[in-house]
Amino acid sequence: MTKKYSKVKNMLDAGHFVVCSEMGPPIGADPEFIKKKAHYLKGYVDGVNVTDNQTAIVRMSSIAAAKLAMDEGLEMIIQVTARDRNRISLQSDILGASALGLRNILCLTGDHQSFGKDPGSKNVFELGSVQLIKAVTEMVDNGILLNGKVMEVPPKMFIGGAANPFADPFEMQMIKMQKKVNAGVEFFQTQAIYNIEKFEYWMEEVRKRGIDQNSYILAGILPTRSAKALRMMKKYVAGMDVPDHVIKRMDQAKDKEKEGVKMAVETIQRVKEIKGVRGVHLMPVAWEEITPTVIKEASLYPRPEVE
Amino acid sequence: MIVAKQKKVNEVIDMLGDDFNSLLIVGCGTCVTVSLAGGEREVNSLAEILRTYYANNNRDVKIETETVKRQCDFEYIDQLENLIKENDIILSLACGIGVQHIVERHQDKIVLPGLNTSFYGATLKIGEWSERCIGCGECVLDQYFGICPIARCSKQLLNGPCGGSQNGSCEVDPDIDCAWELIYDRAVKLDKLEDLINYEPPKNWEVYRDGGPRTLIDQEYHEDRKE
Amino acid sequence: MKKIAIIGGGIAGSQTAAVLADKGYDITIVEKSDSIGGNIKDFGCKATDLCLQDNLCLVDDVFNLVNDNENINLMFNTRVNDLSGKPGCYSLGIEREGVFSSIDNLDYIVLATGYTRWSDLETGTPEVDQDERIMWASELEELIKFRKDHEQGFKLGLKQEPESAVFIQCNGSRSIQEKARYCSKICCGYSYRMARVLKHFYPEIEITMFYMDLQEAGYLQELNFQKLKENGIDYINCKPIKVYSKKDKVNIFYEDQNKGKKDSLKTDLLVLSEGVHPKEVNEDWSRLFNLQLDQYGFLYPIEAEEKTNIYLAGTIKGPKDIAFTISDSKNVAYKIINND
Amino acid sequence: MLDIIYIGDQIKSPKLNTLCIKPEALIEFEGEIGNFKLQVKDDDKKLKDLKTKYIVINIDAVRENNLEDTLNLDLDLDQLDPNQDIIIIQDYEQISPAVINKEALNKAIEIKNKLSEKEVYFLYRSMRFIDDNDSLFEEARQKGIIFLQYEMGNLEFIDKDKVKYERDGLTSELQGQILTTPLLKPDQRLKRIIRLLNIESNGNEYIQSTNIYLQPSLTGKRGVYSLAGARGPNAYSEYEFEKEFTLNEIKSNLDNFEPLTENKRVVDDKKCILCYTCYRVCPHGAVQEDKENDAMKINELACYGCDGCISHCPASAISIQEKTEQKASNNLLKVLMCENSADTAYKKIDKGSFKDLDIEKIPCASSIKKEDIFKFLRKKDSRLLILGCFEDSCKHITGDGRGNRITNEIRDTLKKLDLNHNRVIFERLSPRMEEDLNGFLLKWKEGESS
Repeated sequence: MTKKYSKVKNMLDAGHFVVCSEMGPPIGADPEFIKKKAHYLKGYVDGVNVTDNQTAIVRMSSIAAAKLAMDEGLEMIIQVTARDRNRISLQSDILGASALGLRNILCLTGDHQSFGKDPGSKNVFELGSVQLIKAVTEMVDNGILLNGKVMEVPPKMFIGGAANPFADPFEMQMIKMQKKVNAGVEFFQTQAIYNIEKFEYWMEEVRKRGIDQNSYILAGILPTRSAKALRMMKKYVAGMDVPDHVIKRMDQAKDKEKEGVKMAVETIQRVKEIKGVRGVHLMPVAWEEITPTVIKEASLYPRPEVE
Repeated sequence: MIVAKQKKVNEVIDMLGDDFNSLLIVGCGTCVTVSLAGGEREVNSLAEILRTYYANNNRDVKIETETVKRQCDFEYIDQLENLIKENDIILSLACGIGVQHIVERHQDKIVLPGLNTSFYGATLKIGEWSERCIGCGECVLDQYFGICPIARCSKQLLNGPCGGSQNGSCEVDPDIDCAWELIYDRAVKLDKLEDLINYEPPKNWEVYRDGGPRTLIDQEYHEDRKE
Repeated sequence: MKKIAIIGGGIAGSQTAAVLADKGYDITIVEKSDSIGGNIKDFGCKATDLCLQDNLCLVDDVFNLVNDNENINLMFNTRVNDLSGKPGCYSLGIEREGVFSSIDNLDYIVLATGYTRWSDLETGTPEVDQDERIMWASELEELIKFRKDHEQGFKLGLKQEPESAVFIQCNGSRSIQEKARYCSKICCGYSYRMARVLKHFYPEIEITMFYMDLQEAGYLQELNFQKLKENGIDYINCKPIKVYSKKDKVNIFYEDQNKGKKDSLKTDLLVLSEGVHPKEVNEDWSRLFNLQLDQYGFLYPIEAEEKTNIYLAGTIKGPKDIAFTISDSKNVAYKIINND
Repeated sequence: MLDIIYIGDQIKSPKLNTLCIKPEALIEFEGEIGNFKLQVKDDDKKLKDLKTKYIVINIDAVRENNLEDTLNLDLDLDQLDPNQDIIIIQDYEQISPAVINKEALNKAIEIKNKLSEKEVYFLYRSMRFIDDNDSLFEEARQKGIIFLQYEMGNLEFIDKDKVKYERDGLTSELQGQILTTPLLKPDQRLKRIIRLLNIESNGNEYIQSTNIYLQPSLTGKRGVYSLAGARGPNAYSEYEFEKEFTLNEIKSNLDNFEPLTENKRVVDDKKCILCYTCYRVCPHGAVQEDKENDAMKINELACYGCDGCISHCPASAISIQEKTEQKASNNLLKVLMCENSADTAYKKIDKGSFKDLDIEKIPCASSIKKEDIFKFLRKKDSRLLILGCFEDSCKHITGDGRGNRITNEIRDTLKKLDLNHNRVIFERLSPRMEEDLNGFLLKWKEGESS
């Protein structure tokens, strides 16, 4: 079945090197916040992720925020984590998102709530990411809910999943990635890449399994402007691999912002050369305004137009 | 066994309040004795701690102690009938089951919990226990080579590790083993990695307590209940 | 029961006696001073907040046992001056406060007269006697014996509390003089422990240790060179050329063997280690018991001790730390028991 | 009844009735000195029961080649290419024990003797001077072997025959046949033996050796000895002496085993719930399951009387047989002194100033019971001082730590009760610290304490 409703998908299908970005909704109910962010991303990116209570910190609902940004003319990708909702709630939200016109979804298990400000909350994790992908696929492709009920108007979604080249056990992560493909995933966004050698090796394994033939792989890029942030990520962010030489390089840099952009651009240029990588996913944390600069410097601007 | 931990003593004192003159501390001689929280030694220690506290605060409180084999069987609770009646408050050093079982027999008594019931676990070494089962009602250990992803994976994932697994550790705490690393290692050792490729559908939680509080009836002993 | 004379009431003699007395042997300890304990009496525990395993914990039990055991007869202020008889029936001629007598019908004799502390000032004689900042290890030992800072914190009691300290190893061992080419084995560990004690009470103190080679006997074996350095002690491989006593500091000139260059450093406290040296009395034993002396004056282990019924225990045979002395002495006792 | 069963390698032991078993052959183990019972599976997979008075664990450490594609110490000199230099690398990843240092020095000299035309480089992090290593080092230097000291960051393998060495700003590339010294690791079978025999081990899976009471070859368990690689890599340095000592000690005591304590510790089989806490607590491996009585039992000959089991039994099932009840004293100042440290020091001081203290000798700091301490603290203004040993010099191996832990729990509880937690203090002392003890007791009596 061909889907024409997702711009991201259309771009990928057309063979373009896709650029996605990310925005975190506000801790608060201010719609202007979203509009402002949408404004400076407009024209630079093909799709924008909206995080779903990222690192388990309460923020505006990703679907609501995505709708607001979409109205500003952006193509949105809603992130949906299985941490906070059971199967009833998850399916209902996805139906709602589709009804609002949102057309891309990234299905995630979600960071554990112990990372956030509410470690005392009760988690759900009734579904894992693979089961969530499978559930969305069934809803979209066959119009069937998890309980077997058939819908008259199924939702429309381009379905994505996450992949972490730096997580363990390597082989098991590969098996899980394959499971996601089997469950109906159409694109992957990867964890931020600092260890490019390891990423290259991972892509080789991905190609060996033919995963790149059955899904689109977007490489994660995380521009930073301080060695401290890199150290923090290395130490505290689950599944991050930040080699010491990267930290050393940032330490020694005089103009950290410039160096951060340079490092991001270099990574983009390297991953672009790797067979099977079909785009990049930029996720600057607390430095979202740098996205256009990175895209320009990486010669990815202007973005091609697709129907 | 059931692993429990004693409540902080100041919390116990707050819980007991000022409105009583006599207290019975009841220990439980099985699980919580082994998990070093509610056996005879703990009962006696707690009694002495409370006596010291009340003596130093000039309060006259009579404290008695007794430890029974199990507080989850009425027969043992009934052995304490007189003692329970004679005292104003009963402090149970059993898991939550024991506390409620005493309540069920003695509706007019204040029965308080002295322990925080933690989990079903195994002893790793002295003073260290680890959760191994949550009593989900439908065992899946056969599919995961004897390592339960529901009890031991922080996210209860049934289809593989999350992206936070690194160097064999869980993203929640490096001291927690990643259950999926353990499952993977076992699969490799048993040469059964291909068994993990199959998609595992969402679990049926109806048989867990999501289906409401559970009661187990063995029909063999309940001929009269047969329909 | 068989009768045994043990000459020397230090840890070696006492430990041998303790094992044998427990088996019911009739023991006489002949001690030239007025109490048992020997060299070990002078040492204090070096534990800081950690045990540094000087093994002194092990000795008091032994001494108490010896003092209390009715099978052990203690003869103080007594010297041995003669030996007669044959294996299984020896007689020891002794002198006690001018009175001569003998201990007869001895089945076995154990020689355990230990070592003497010895030092050598070949490295540009520092003014040990005049300068309170320069001291022998035994003098520092006296100062740090009462270490736990229950009062107003620990103080060494020098005119000026030290900001730096230097230890020079191998004074009296590894000497160019023919007398003491050997390694005393215990000083490296001993100085290290003292340095740790100083570090404990003066956390800011800078400590440098000059060494020839670090003998890793006993405790140091578990540590190795890398770990020693991790404790904030700087190690320089050489024996200093010259030491000067200056008004503000003690100056030390040296040539670093590893780096091959001359250098100097200043310190507030200079500690000179002392070596383990054979006692002169070993020569008497050699004559009296017909035993071989090695080139330095220690006694060679006796090859046919089960025939001569004369045994050597402890540092009379060469340098040993406390733990090794205790094990060696127990071993001597076991050999005697097994010989019966 | 055998005199000794060797687990691992046999040692020549004339006049003794001995047997040697492989570590993996041991199936079951129980009993105490003079009467250890072992179930062993022989090569035909038949089970048989053995009895022995003593056990000696003599299992070599495992040598692991440090890096692939390099030569190791047991190479045949004829394997060497006579046209290439030799690079010996010691201490890579892990500092080698003295025994390996010695072998490496000997090998270096051998190689230099054979290939005198070629350079022999010896890269090391630490020389282990023990025995005659220093003279070997001297000899090697005189023969022209080039010694280069490095730290882990200064050495880099470029190729299988090339290393980059950096020091004091100078970088040089060495080329030649590379020989690395092996890593010594505990034999994996040792873990199982430690578990089956229930003896203490150190964190590196070797049998504990840092405790001063466990010298030279003793384990925490009476009648069980450990030698060589079972004990740890450094134990090779005095291997010959330790062997001799072990055999002599065993030989000198083959019959009439006496208990080490006056009173027996007994388990009440009605109270015992078989939780194995005592088994896990006992530092001397003196506890075993008594299958006949469905309870644990304490082997009298193995027991050192530390009473750790009594204070730790959660069911209060263990007690001292025929113990005379302590008279309750009204003294507000109480001192519990470990008999192995503080009490030994106390014997040496003038007790005049301490007549008014209630001083009680205890077998080990681990024997203190929360229950008893709070009973004492019920008296207002009462204060308690607990004196235990330093770590590594506790006769009961882990007793000091347990004592300290129980004290901390008590202090914690006192804090939570808003009572002065400084009423209970734990201090470490050694038998040699009589002056410290004197000063400390005076200070404590005054009422000011750390």
